[in-house]
Formats: sequence, structure tokens, C-alpha cells
Amino acid sequence: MTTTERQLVTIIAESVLKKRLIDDIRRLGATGYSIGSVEGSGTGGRHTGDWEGPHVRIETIVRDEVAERILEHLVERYFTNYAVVAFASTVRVARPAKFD
Amino acid sequence: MTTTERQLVTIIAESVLKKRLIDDIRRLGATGYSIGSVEGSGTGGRHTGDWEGPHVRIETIVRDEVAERILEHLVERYFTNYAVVAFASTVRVARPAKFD
Amino acid sequence: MTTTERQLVTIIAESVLKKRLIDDIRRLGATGYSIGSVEGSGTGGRHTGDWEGPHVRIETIVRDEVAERILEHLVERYFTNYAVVAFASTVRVARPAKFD
Amino acid sequence: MFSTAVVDNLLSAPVLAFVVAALATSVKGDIKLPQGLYAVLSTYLLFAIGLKGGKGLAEAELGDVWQPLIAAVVLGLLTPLIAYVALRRLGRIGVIDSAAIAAHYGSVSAVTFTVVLAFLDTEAEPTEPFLAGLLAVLEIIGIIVALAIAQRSLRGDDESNWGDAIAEVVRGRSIVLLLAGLLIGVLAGPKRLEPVDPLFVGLFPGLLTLFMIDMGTVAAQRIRDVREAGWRLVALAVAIPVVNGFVGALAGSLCGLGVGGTTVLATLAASASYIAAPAAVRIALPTARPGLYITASLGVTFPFNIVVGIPLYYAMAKGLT
Amino acid sequence: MFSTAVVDNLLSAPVLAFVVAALATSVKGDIKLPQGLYAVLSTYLLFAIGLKGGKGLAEAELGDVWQPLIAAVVLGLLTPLIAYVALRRLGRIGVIDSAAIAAHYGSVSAVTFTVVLAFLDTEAEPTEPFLAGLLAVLEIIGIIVALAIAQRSLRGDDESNWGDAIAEVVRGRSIVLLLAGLLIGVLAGPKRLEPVDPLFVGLFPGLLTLFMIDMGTVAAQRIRDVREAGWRLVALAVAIPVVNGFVGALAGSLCGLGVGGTTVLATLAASASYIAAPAAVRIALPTARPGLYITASLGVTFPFNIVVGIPLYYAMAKGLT
Amino acid sequence: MFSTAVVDNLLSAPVLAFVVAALATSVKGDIKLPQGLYAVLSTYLLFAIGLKGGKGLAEAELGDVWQPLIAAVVLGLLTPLIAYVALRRLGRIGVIDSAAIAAHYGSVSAVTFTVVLAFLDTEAEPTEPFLAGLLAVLEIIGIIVALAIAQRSLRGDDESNWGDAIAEVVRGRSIVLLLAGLLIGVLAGPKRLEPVDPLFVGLFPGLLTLFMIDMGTVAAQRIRDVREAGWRLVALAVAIPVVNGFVGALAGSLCGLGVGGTTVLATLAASASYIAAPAAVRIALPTARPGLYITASLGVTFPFNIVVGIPLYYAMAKGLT
Ligand SMILES: Nc1ncnc2c1ncn2[C@@H]1O[C@H](COP(=O)(O)O)[C@@H](O)[C@H]1O
Ligand SMILES: Nc1ncnc2c1ncn2[C@@H]1O[C@H](COP(=O)(O)O)[C@@H](O)[C@H]1O
Ligand SMILES: Nc1ncnc2c1ncn2[C@@H]1O[C@H](COP(=O)(O)O)[C@@H](O)[C@H]1O
Ligand code: NA
Ligand code: NA
Ligand code: NA
Repeated sequence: MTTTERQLVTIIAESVLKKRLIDDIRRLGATGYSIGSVEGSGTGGRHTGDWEGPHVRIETIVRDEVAERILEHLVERYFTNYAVVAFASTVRVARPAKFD
Repeated sequence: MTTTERQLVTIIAESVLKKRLIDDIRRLGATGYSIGSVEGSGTGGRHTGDWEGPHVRIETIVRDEVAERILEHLVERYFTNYAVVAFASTVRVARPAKFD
Repeated sequence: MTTTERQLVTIIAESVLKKRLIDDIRRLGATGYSIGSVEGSGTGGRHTGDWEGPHVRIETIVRDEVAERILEHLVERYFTNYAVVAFASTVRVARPAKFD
Repeated sequence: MFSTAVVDNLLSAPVLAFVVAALATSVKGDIKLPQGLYAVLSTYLLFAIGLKGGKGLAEAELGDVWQPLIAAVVLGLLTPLIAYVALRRLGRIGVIDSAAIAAHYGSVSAVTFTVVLAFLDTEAEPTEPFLAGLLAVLEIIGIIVALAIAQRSLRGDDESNWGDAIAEVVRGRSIVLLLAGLLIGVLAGPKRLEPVDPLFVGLFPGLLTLFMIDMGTVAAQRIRDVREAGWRLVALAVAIPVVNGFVGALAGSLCGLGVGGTTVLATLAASASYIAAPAAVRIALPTARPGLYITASLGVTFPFNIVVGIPLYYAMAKGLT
Repeated sequence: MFSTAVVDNLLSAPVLAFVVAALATSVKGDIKLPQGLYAVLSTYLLFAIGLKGGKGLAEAELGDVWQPLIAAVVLGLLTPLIAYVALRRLGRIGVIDSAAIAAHYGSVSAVTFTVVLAFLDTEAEPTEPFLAGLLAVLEIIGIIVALAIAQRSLRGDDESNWGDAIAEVVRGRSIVLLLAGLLIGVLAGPKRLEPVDPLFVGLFPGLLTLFMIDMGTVAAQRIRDVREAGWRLVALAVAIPVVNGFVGALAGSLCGLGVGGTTVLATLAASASYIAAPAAVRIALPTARPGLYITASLGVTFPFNIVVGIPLYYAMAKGLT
Repeated sequence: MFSTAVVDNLLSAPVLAFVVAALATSVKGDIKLPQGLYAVLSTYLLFAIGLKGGKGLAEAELGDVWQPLIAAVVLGLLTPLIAYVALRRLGRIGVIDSAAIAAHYGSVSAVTFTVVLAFLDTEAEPTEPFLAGLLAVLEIIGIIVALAIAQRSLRGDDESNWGDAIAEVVRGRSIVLLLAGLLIGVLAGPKRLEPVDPLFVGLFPGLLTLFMIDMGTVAAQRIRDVREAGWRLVALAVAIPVVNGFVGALAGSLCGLGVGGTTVLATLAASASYIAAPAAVRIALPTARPGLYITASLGVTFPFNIVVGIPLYYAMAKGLT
């Protein structure tokens, strides 16, 4: 079958940012998202612990330019002060319109 | 080391479909799968809520043609009436035989 | 914006290996990781059950050679005796230094 | 008299928790219970209800049970039909959606059942011990009948789903937990179950109250969808339970239940399922719109029954017995 | 006398659980409670505290309440200021970090509150029934004041965050659960809530003990960060609660609370928030270092208050009333 | 006499829940408890057992304890050896797999322990208060011995794993929770722990019953693997507990335990671990087949002990003391 390429943007961030990250990606053009939770640790040294709960892991499938915008926004807005990791990868979807 | 390319098919769907989706991908040639849970929202408008529980997020690593089949099947069988999102991406595995 | 390619290594393994897998990837050069949990089944036949808890799903973003090393290490050390699945894929990150 | 019953009910911990949680949610207050607690509490409630009913059946004579049992079966057949006809004729709703919604009204809400029991406790109104048994019967039959209606109108194509959906209900957690509780209760009997009473009897009202906090948040979210559903459906989501409740009260008084038991049977008839039925309907009638049947059962009928319905059915029961 | 109080407190189930869990963790023993239980327990504790306070308010006269209420407001203003000044002057800590930490000392720790209540129970010391109401007041005001300090020093740029952060607190789960409990308690009253007492009263000490196991593991992990924080901050994380505790004890005795109530108010003033405050500060002051404010409140002040502080504030209360 | 004991045991809430859940699962009924509840319940059970034992030790004299303690150590050495020899000789099973399985029979099942205590309660048979202490001892020694056997036969290569595995057990949640409970129980003593009794004593039978529902579903899934394991192993999974149970009963009567304590010690000796042991074995003996040791301990021995074994060991204890 014919599939079309889209960008899958994955954001891992401290849970306190959940609400605003959702608002941000919606505003930047995402038509939907899925959220799971992960624990982890990185260069920030702090591990996820009970008192703050696990990190959120947000996945959103978007058009290339939206992915661009989201990553840019994250860098400007959050990377300096918050524990946030984000990456984009190319995926093939069967129903591209759904994500436009 | 030498790695081989396979397809990672990720399916996000309302939890009521869990059992049948597993049966389907098995029947279509998947040798295994992993299931996590996510909450989310999309164009369907309905958010995942307590009364229905979170969505399932199914990952299965398969050969290209199996990925094809799975996506096709999902489009025909579920996309119209159910909250289902699916996408495929290329991954490198160390032990391809395991997924054939 | 300018993004750089890195490798996303995903490891799905029985939870008893969690601590040592974290130590291993750290030692092999990963600067961080995220851990979620999944249930699943594969060729080993055994399903994840209550008595042993769900599997761990470890994600780590690393440089290509580190990804190489991790996959090699997993094959040698765990693939024969443990329920482990691992795969690598290319992702674009905005802040490559974080993962070096 | 009726008003005092309404107040008594409204000021009981579970109902109050429901209302407060709904209000808090509607002003964007975060009172959601932690993920997963919902599943744990509903598991507990279903199993505890089963145990209670089982203990009751262990002591009941067949003579007391068979008439109410028949009444339950009859209600399982009648209530979805009443709902279906009302939705088609008065609601001008399509076959599939009408059948889907009817399945919810044919089935029952275990939580509403527990709330009415708590209410009758505060009213010092005795209830027959075997009522939880009727719950299990009603929960299944009603859904099957409504799905049967849908099947006939769909000329039974897509057979597979239809069978799966029934299995979904009969093997589903809510029914299995309820039956397991009943079975254990009957086999062990009250004496042997005393050691577990602190958990399954003592904590019941408290855990129900916690659960109602969750229900309040969920219902409040649903109420927002009411617009989408349209005033016709909303009106029917109040009218159908009242009618079914009255039919249930009639059946209860006829089959020789006391005021308490009659109130419970009426409440069961009036209540709409929002766990077993949606799961079954989603499979059997995938084209039916959840936006309609969930809003009706969870967004309108559940709150109505909890706050106004229960005292109303109590009044009916008093009038009829 | 004081020493016996320390021992009594140390050997109470919740405190002992905290200490044992912290020790186990420090020797790498895995005593972590299952993921998610923490959230469930804190939900329970907050709601149960609210209910308790609500029942108390339902029976209290306005005359008894207004003075302590004013005292709570005053403490909400004073304690963060004291903390802020101490951190700036004695701690030589920057504006942002000082304000961030001060927000934690301005707010309160609901768990410390429950531990002091349990302690006073064992000391057979009566407490005013409406104290949980003060908890809610203090939890909010203190944070707002400290954030206001920060805002002024930041010339109020980044307004948005500041507003969001307040909303974060006021609409946050801990406050909403507490207020919901209070409201339900007030409306239903003690009599109607008896059916839920087995859960919300009977199990309270036990569930608090389980919760303290989790607190012990978390605190033990934080203690490792103490080096990073520096001895100055550690010293202040002990000094500030003592000073605030004394101010609280004064306020308590002045507003006519008994020894029990005065001890509780002192403990509230001395306690540092580690749930509501961090969440709010993370949003309002993103550049503030969690490594400082979490270590101070959770790694030093919380254990200090639980083990030494509570008996100390009890002694102060006895001396002052 | 024996038969009535079997019936008493079978009709007790926990055992009945186990059997009903296993049956429901085998007919594809979904009675699985929500994800995560299993971990919460086992945490609770282990900690509560520890508390109980600790309270007992707080009141026991050293004179009563040292003999049973030695008996426990001896059983920790004997039972895995008996299992190992039987598996090698009669089972014709390889060195690694035999050692792996033996580790499970050398260790103990805390749940089986709680079920036998519940059973003895219903039989109004008093038990020594310090038995939970023996549980901790046995849980560790048995595993270590069996791993030692494996190491010797493997000429101790792969040292690291061997050490890690021991640490895995000693620092593992089950042991640490048990010891933490014991310590808290000893230090606080019964009087100070009264406030937490409603949770850790009152709810114990009920929560154990919920837990047994989960055990039933898990065991039922395991039973399907029995074919793979082969009839030899299945037979041994019944024979080994009976033999070890008898050795345990002997040891109990010799070290001066009453009928109750002797029954418990026999049950501990007969029981097979399915939490601590599998985790340790998976690390220490990665080439051993879980399909064998899990099926034996969880699929066969656990159900056997719960349903038939306990009354049997009770009869042995009566005969020997
Ligand atoms: N290299 C990495 N791979 C995957 N996840 C990471 C990585 N680095 C950090 N994370 C995740 O991002 C969170 C914050 O990282 P950090 O800001 O480096 O402390 C961590 O808790 C992890 O969950
Ligand atoms: N663009 C998207 N990216 C990631 N997940 C999505 C996206 N759209 C929808 N989903 C997921 O798929 C579910 C159903 O989406 P929908 O059918 O659009 O309501 C949502 O609840 C999300 O979990
Ligand atoms: N083809 C696959 N795709 C995704 N996950 C898999 C696949 N095969 C196995 N797994 C995961 O790896 C675990 C162990 O697989 P196995 O070693 O084949 O039993 C399973 O429980 C799954 O969670
Ligand atoms: Na109904
Ligand atoms: Na304070
Ligand atoms: Na044993």
C-alpha cells in the first residue's frame, strides 16, 4: 500500500511541563499526541523520583515544518532550564491527512 | 557489527481493541510484540478517560512485507470506526532471524 | 533549525536485567536513558506475567559508535539466555552535545 | 418527605463526593485520582458486591429468590426495548445508535446499585440479601437483548463481532468478578467470611466515596459533550430511567420484594451501564457513536439517578408496596 | 521530659518507618514502594485530613476559629520573609534561589502535619478540630508571598509564569483534595460520615506509616545531594524551621490555642512544603536550582522536623501556653 | 478429621479465592486484578508479616527462640539438598536446572506462610509469635545453599553473577520489607503499634484474599506449561514438598514448637519460593530454564501446598508433637 512520510517528534520532559507542552505542540500545528510515562536520568544528574513523579514521554506525528517549529520552540523555551530531551524521526503513515 | 534492517510498526489504539489487534498482527506474520499504555487525544476529539482506560501502544518488529500487510489490514478493518493510529519506521536489529 | 543525527537504541528486556542494563549502557558511553515498561510476548513463548512484572523498555540516544558497542554487548552478554530485544534507529536531535 | 430523602441522599458521603468532585472539575480544579486507582476501586466494588450477594444467597431460601429472579429477567427484556422504542420514535435516532444506547439502559450500573444500598442503609430500610444476584443477571441480559435488536436490523451480517461482543460481556472483568464474589460468598458463607469483613464490608462505604470522586471528574468531562448529543437525547436520558425505574418498582412490588428491595430493583432498571455495555457495543456496533451513548449513560443518566433518581424510586417503592 | 517526648515520637510507627526506610535505602536495600502507591497514599492523606478538618469545622463556632485563622494568615506572611532574609543575609544565596527556597518554608508539609497529630495523640494531648483548615490557608499564602518577593526582585517580567504558578497551586491536586475533603466534612458532618470512618479514620495511622516508608527512601536519596547544597544551606535548613516554629508557637499561644493546637501551628510554621511549592516554583522560577530547594526542604528540614522538631515545638508550646 | 481440615482450608476465603480465580481463568474468564495491584499487595503482605513477627519477638524470650532458629538454619541447608538429589537422581534433570529448582525449594513462599497462619486461626490453633523471623532466615539460606551447589558444579566460573545473585536476594524487596517490618515491630512493640493494627492486622485476611485471586490467575496460566515440564518434574513437585514438609515437622517437634508452630515450620520447609528465588536464579544461573523452575514452584507446588499440603502438614504436626 502507499504510505507517506511524516515526522514523529518524541519529547521526554519532567512532568510539571505536561500541560504546557501539550498546549505548545497543539498551537504549533500538531493534530494529536500520545503520552506515556518514563523514569530516567541524564546529564542533569537528577533522577526521576517519587516526590516529583515520572517524566512524561510525548509522541506526536506531524508534518516536517511543524516538527521543525516544535523542536525550535523547545530549544528556546525549555532546554536551558528544564530537563527536556526531544528528537525527531521519519515514519511512514497510511493516512497522512490525519496529521496535517 | 553487522545489523539488518527491519520495520518497526507502532500501533496506538483504544484499549478495547487490544486482544484482537494482537491476534491480527500474529496472524499477519509478527513473531512477537510489546505493549505499553498511553493517554492521548487526536482528531476524534475524545480524550482517553478513566471510564475506558488508557490507549494501548503496540510495537512489533517485522519484515517489510509483514509491515505492509499490518498497515493495510488496520486501514481496512479499523481506521474508519476506531481511534487508531499506526506508523512504520526502519530500524536496525542485530538478530534479524528472530523477527522472520 | 539545524539538527544532528544520533542513534536511538531501544532495548526491551525482562525486568530482572534492569539494573545491569543501565550500568552497561552508561559504561559503554550513554549519557542518559529513559525507562518505560511494556508487557509482551515473543519467540521465547513466555509471556510477561504478574509474578515477574512487566518488561523494561530502555531508550538511549547515543553516538553511532556507542550504539554499535551497546548492540554488540547485548548480543554477546544477554541474547542467548535472556528475553531481550534491541534495535537502533536514526533520530535528529537539536542539541547533539548532550548525547556525546 | 421526598425532599428530606433527597437531602439525606445528597448529603451522604458518596453522593456528596460525586457532586463536589464534579464541581471542582468544572472550575478546572485538579481532583483526579491517581491513574490506576479507578481500576482498583471498581475491581474491589464488584468483588465486594458479589461477596455480599453470595453471603445473602447462602442464607436465602429458593422460595424467596425465584420470583425476583424472574422479575429481573423480565426487566432485562423490557427495559432495553422501552429505551429502544423511545430513542427511535421520540429521539428520532438511527437504528444503530438507538440499539447502542438501548444496550446501556438494558444493562445496569453497579455503582448506582451500591449507592442505593448505602442510601437505604441511612434510611434504615432493610433490603433482601440476594439482590446482588439480580445485578449480575440484569447486567448480562439487557446488553444481549439490545445487541439482538441491532443484529436483526442489521440482518445479522458481521456475525463474528456479535458473538465476540457477548463473550466480551460474559467473560468481561465486571461480570467475572461479580460471579466470583457470589460463588465464594455462597460456598464460604457469612461465618467463614468474617475475617475478610473488615476489608469487604467495613471499608465499603469509604472506598465507594473515593470512587465517586473519580466518577464526578469523569461525569463532569462528559457533561461538556452534552451539546454534541442534542437536547432530545438529554431529555430521553432523564425520561427513560424514570420510566424504567417505575417499571422496575412495579416488578419489585409484584414479585414480593419489600420497600428496600423494590427500590433497589427500580434503581437497577433505571440505571445505565457505562462499563460493560460500552465495551460490548464498541465491538458489536463499531459504527455507533460513543459521543451519544457515553454522554447519555455517564453524562446525564448516572448523575440524575445518583442525585434525584434514587430518592424518587424510593418514593415509588413506598407508594407501590 | 523533652527526651521522653523525642523517644515517644521516634518509636511511633510512622517516624520509625521513616527512619528504618531511610537506613535501608542508605545501605542499598530495596524498600521502595511500588510505583504509583505514593500518589495513591498522598491522595488519601490529603483527602482524609480535609474530611477530619471539615468535621471539626462543622462543630466549631466561628468565635473559636477567626483568631487562629488570622494567626495562620500572619504566619503565611512572616515565615517566608524570615526564610528569605535569612537565606539572603546569612546564606549569601542569590535572589532567585532564596525566593524559591523561601516559598517552600512559607508553605507547609501536610505529612509533617499528620505526623504531629499522631504524636499528640500518643501524648494524649487534645487538639482543636479545625486545624486542617489552617493547613489549607498556610499552604497557599506562603507560596504566593515568596513568589511575590521573587517577582518584585525580577521586576515582574515573565508575568505569565507568575500567574500560572499561582493557578498551579490553587488548582493543584493537594489543595483541591484538601478543600474537597473540608467541604464534604462540613456539609455532611460527623454523624453522616460515620460509615466512611473505617477508611478515613481507622486506617489513617497505618497508611501514613506506609507513606513514611516512601518518604524515608526519597529523603535518603536527597541526603546524598547535601554536599552539593553546601553546609550554609544545611545549617539554615535546621535554623529556619526552629525560628519559624517558635514564631508559630507564639502565634498559637497568642490566638488562644491550647498546647495541642499551638504545637500543631508551630509545626506548620516550621514545616517546608515539598509537593505544592516545588511544582509552583519550577514554573514561576525556572532558573532556581531544585538541587537547593528540594535538598533543603526534603533532605534536611523534613527529617529534622519529623525526628527532632516536633517534640521541640511541643516543648515550646508547653512553655508558652 | 483430616478430610474436615481439608474442607475447612478449602472453604477459607483465601484458598477459595485462589481456586475460583484459577477456574475462572481456565475457562478464559477475565478475573485479572489491575496491573500494579499485585506489587502493592505483596509489599503489604511482606511488611505486615514482618510487623507481626516483630511484635512477637518483642515479647518473646531468647530462650524460646534460639532452638527454632537453629532448626530453621538446618532446614535451610537440608531442604535444598533433598530437592537437588531428588531432581538429579529421580528426575534425571541436569546439574544447572536441578540446582535452579532446588533453590526454589530451599527458599520459602511468604504467601503459603500467610495461608497456613490463616488456616491455623480458623482451627483455633495457637502459634508462636516469632515465626515470621524464621521465614526471613529460611528465605535467604535456602537460596544461597542451592546456588552454592550450582557454583561448585560450575567450578565457580562467572564469579560476579554469583555474588550479584546473593545481593539480589539479601537486598531484594521481599527480604528488606520483611526485615524492616520485623525491626519496626521489635522496636515499637505491640502497644505502640495499636494505631496501625486496623491496616496491618484487621485488613490482612481480606487483602490476602484479593492477592490469592491474582495468584489463582497466575498459577492457572502456569499449569498450561506443565506438559513442557514433563510428568517426572510434576511428580517431584508434589513429592519434594511432602518430604521436606515431613522433615520440617520433625524439626519443629524436636525444637519444642507446639502443633501450630510445627505446622508452620513444616509448611515453610515444604513451600517453594516464586519471587526471591526466580530473580536470584535468573541472574546466577542464566542458562537454567524458567519453564522448569517456575512451573514446578508456581504451577504445581504452590497450589498443592495451598489446597492439600497445609492440612497434611497439620496432621503430621499433630502426629509428631
Ligand atoms: N541520552 C538520553 N537518552 C534517552 N533519554 C535521555 C537521555 N538523556 C536524558 N534523557 C531523558 O531526559 C531526562 C532529563 O535529562 P537531563 O536533562 O539530561 O537530566 C532524563 O531523566 C531522561 O529521562
Ligand atoms: N498526531 C498524532 N500523534 C501521536 N498520536 C496521535 C496523533 N493523533 C492521534 N493520536 C493518538 O491516537 C488516538 C486516537 O486518535 P484520534 O482517532 O484522532 O482521536 C489519540 O488518543 C492519540 O493517543
Ligand atoms: N517482534 C517483536 N517486536 C516487538 N517486541 C518483541 C518482538 N519479539 C519479542 N519482543 C519483546 O521481547 C520480549 C522477549 O521476547 P522473546 O525473547 O522472543 O520471548 C517479548 O516479551 C516482547 O516484549
Ligand atoms: Na437498566
Ligand atoms: Na512553613
Ligand atoms: Na522450602
